Amino acid sequence: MNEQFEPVIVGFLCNWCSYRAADLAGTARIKYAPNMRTIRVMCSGRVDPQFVLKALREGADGVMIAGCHPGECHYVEGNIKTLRRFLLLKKMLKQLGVEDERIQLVWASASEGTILADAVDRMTEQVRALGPLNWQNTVLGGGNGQGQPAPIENTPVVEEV
Amino acid sequence: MKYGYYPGCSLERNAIAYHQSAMAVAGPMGIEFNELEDWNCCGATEYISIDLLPAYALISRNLALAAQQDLEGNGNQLVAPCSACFLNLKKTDHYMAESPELSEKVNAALAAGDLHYEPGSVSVRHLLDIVVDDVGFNAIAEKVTNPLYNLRIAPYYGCMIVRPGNIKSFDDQEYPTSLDELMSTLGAEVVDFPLKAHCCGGHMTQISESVALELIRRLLKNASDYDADMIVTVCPMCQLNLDAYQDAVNKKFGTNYNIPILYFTQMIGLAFGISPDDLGFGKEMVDAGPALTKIGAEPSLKPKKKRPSKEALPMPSMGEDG
Amino acid sequence: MATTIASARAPTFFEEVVAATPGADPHLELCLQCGTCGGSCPSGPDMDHTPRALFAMIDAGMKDQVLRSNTPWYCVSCYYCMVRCPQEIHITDIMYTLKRMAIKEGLYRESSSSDAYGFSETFIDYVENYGRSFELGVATRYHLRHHPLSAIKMATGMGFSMFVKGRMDLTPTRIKNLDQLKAILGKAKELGGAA
Amino acid sequence: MNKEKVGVYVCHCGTNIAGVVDVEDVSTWAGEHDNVEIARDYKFMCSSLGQDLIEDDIKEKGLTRVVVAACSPHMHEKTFRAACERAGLNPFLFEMANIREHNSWATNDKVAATQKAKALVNAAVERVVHQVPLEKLPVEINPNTLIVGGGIAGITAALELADAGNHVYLVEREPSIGGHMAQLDKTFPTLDCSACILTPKMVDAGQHPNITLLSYSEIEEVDGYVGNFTVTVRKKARCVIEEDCTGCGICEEKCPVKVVDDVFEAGLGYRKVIYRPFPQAVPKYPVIDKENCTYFLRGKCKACQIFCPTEAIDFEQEDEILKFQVGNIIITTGFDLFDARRIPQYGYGRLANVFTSLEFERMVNAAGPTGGNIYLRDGVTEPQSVAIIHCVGSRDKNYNEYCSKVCCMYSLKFAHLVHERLPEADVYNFYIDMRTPGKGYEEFYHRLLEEGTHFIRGRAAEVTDAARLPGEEGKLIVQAEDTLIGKQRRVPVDMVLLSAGMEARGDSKEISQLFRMGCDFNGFFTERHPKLDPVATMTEGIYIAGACQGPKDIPDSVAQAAAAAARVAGLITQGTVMMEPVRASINEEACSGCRICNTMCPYNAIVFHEDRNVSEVITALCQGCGTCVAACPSGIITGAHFTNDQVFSEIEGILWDVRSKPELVPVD
Repeated sequence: MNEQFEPVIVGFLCNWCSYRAADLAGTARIKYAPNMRTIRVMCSGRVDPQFVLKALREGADGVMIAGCHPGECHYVEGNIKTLRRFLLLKKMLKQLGVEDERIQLVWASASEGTILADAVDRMTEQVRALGPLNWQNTVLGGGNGQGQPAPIENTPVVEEV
Repeated sequence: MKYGYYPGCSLERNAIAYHQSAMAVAGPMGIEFNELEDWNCCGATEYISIDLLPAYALISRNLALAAQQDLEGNGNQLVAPCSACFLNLKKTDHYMAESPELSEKVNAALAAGDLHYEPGSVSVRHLLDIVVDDVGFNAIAEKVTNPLYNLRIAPYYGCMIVRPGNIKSFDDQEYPTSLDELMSTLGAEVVDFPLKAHCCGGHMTQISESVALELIRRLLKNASDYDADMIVTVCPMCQLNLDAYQDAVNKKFGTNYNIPILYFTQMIGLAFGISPDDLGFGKEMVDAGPALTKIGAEPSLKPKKKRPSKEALPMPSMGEDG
Repeated sequence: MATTIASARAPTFFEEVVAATPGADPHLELCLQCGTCGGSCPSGPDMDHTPRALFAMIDAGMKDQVLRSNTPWYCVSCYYCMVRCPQEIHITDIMYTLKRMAIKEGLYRESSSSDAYGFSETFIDYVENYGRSFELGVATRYHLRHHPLSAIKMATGMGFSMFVKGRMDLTPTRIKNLDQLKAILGKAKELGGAA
Repeated sequence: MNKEKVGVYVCHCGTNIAGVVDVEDVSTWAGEHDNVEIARDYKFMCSSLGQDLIEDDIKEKGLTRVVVAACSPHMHEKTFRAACERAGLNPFLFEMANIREHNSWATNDKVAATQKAKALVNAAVERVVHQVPLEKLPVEINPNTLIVGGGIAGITAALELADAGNHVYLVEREPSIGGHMAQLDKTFPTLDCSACILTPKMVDAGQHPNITLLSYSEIEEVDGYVGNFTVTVRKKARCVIEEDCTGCGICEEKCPVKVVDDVFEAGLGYRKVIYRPFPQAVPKYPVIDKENCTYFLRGKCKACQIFCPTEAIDFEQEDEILKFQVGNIIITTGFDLFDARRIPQYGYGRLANVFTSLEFERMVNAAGPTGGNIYLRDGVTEPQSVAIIHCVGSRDKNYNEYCSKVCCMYSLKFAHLVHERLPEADVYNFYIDMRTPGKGYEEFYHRLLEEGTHFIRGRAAEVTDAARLPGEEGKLIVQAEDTLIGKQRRVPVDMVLLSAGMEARGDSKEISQLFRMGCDFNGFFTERHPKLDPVATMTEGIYIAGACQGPKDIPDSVAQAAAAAARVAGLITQGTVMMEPVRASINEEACSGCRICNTMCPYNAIVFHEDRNVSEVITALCQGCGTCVAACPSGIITGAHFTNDQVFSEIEGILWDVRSKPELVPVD
């Protein structure tokens, strides 16, 4: 491709709604940015904040978490838990200097291929505009290499109180 | 309650009765109006038909002034008694908010007059809206000293007050009821007026009289079919068309309608016991005098529906739903 | 790919209309041709094409016929069509757009109610020069220009009694800061073009 | 970790994948991965030859893991797992990379697609080496079935299952089964009488030895999972002792209080306060409507009790709570009619002679309030002209955007019935588009054309009593644009029928929560797959049929009901289902007893042992969502097949080309 920056986005899609939405987008031959690489989880509720941090640290420029619409969760309310967790994670990453657009939460039901495709396009553009995320410098400051990023262990705990 | 007040051109003259009565009843209802300093015409339905940007600029000058002059703590609420002005102001504010591009251009124009308007910073309300929603029926009922018993009123909203349809309205956009309720609060007998939100012909009286007179005829006919003693309006244009052209309608269609057309504020004033002279009575072309003489003692037996025959099928219940 | 094609060709009449209509998307493309607008319109019977038909014609690119149509000029801006449209199309706004386009293209005269333009013109003339409208002036001047007979009728008949009732001014009122208004309108015209 | 032998198979899927992704490049590239024993690309991996390829490699090359890069796992995961199993490899040591739906079909950019394919394949390889053998969990299927809703769909499903020898609990909210179909007169397009074809089925359902009919009852609670649901039902007090009641109807006769029947008679008729909705009601026992009963309001009357020959009236009777076990559930809760009051311009409720479709169904029904005569609201006058307005509340973004599917046909039926009963009357149908797809449906439309119905193509704009022109006085005027003429028309008529659309039940959201199944924006329940699995839901063991899934006519509802019953019967005959072993488990040694996971679990599958101060997952109840796994602060809950190290290595793998610090120690 040309020399414009192509961000890499990791997408955690829930097995029941958004992964199928992506399947549908494909089946309907909807064309969208090839920048998102999908990882299937049973429920968006399974997305441990550590997954997101891991992805960002391993070189992803953004992470998308996608699940069923609130009220439509295959596991009753896993997506609600995701939402709470997501908001906290966002706050934390902001403090670490990671822009909001780099982690996004999307609701897409199994019939909403277009919604998911649009979301991927939109996010790709936004992240492209932000440029590459250099975890070492942005978050760990000066890339001193070692050291776990920020107190991730307690994020889930915070969420419950 | 304090509000900014945008009378609009009509209320200065042809709808002077509307202005007078509005001012007369404001006090008793605990309303304080602060007229917008150096307001200009809203362009009615004319300007927008010819040139878009100037039309929006013309209207938004008023909005900008309102935002700027919010000294008396009006909470940036701008009240317009004229439905056309109300709609123009409301729509402009809404569309500017909806389309940043439009807002940008309009503000570029306003800048030429050292003005700026931030969409959404002024909330535009119709006079009827604040009377029924802010003052409220209970407060009004308390003030009623001379109930309008025995007077059959056709409440006429006209079109613009509850439109354009893509913007939230304070009353039902198809079949509003707030004026009905207000009139019965005043003790009047309210006609379920089918054409209550239909058009009075607007500027058609000027452009194509035949079209306009037909629209006016429909309203007058419907009102008289329902034995209304009078039609009560909330808009100067409606009042003008139904009142001033009633004669022309009668000539054209060989009818002899004689239905006074009054403003809702005049009726409120009357029920509050304010002297008709202070309410602009007498300015109407079709004399309201005879109709007003009908006002009398409380009807002994309420005009309740006569029991349906035993064959009759039940009517659907009209609960508060939908 | 599709985009490159789109940008290559000139905008269709349909696209022009949509672009010239203020606010967010007027949804013109959503028309189902159900006729709710034509059925609701108070002056529908007098229109040479119903709004619905007009929309089909716009889509068909029949620019001339559409801009010659009297339909927009008979629109009384009651917005009933807009309230009822099952596809939430901004019908009345589109009518305004068509009027403006007809004027720009000089086609309004062909439509059977070109007077509408004359009235609007006279009306805004006063607004531009005084900041307020002036019924007597508008009426007489407009009627003298467009139907002299009714002008006399006006002055003697209804107009006169209006005057007697103190419901008509003999002189227009002028706003204080007229220069400001003129500057604003001047700038707006110069910026021109629909938003 | 000792080196695994992974086999990677990249599918061309004809040109579906190979047309965009450089499959050869991907497979050769994959071959260089140090855990990969063999990497191949092949035209159609799902073909038997493709599967043989895998099986042979497993046997000959001793593969310990398999990765297939092809379509979506929802398409062929089963297929390839089976292949592995046949070759003696545990199916959970297989992983699929979706390079078709998520890649080759989603872009035209070959370079990017190939790059993405590599990432997805690499992710699968990295992941699969961490996967462990798992065994599917066998679950016993309780042979009993719960069916919720006793309309035509529910009755059909119940009879299908019962006749096959399975026990069914049929729960109905109203005092009688029958649903909307019982209210109808004729059914389109064949015009056979609704009651004639429905009531025999109702009776069968009522008397069937295998059907426990719980009418006037509602579901309170549902626990458990496929094969083992525990259902709690509230059987509302009828105030009638069923054992003693003979259904003679004397109580109904003697009851002095009459109220408008908004349910069965759609508000057009009256019923007593102790009543059966209609004579052929099943069960035959009446109920007392406590809100309106004089005894319950003022403590006296008791007429019914006094006259009851079998002393079956019991004012003190109380609601019963029943609990029972079922293996599967079929939801057939039906629809609500769109409330025409919401469209003021049609005047329903304001203009006496505007009727809804359901009111008209009752009117033309020989057993209805007018004995089958078509009368105006005064109950005596026959209309000379009738307007039928289509799409009321349907195909309108202000109300429901969808088409209700049945209205065109029943509007035609109405037109026919008017012609039949009032040959002199004029009938006008105002429609946007005439939609008559279905066996014999279009022919029925043609028949109505022959019968002389006036069809006006234009959505009615308003119905008014405001006469404008001569001939309109005292009439209802329907104003519309006749779009075929392009002119506005005003049609004066005596009666207006509003063909109101179908809406999801007002409480469908609650129902979907109760049964933990999806419910779309409009409130209709979501099927597992819109085309290939229309009666199953995303929740194992819960099926849907009839109008609760979307607007539907009788034949469609019946077909769906039978399909759902067949699916359930299948499971019952199997006796057990194998459940995915994707389950959570807690390492009790490491558990700190913080109990956070307890609150997380939507299935209450995690119990806390006070004594040992540890939490434990009840495998049978766990559905494997993994929410607890993600929430565990000490990370000691394992989500089988989605363990942290599996996902972490998948992440590393998927980012192979951009990994900032490859040597970074993985967190876990």
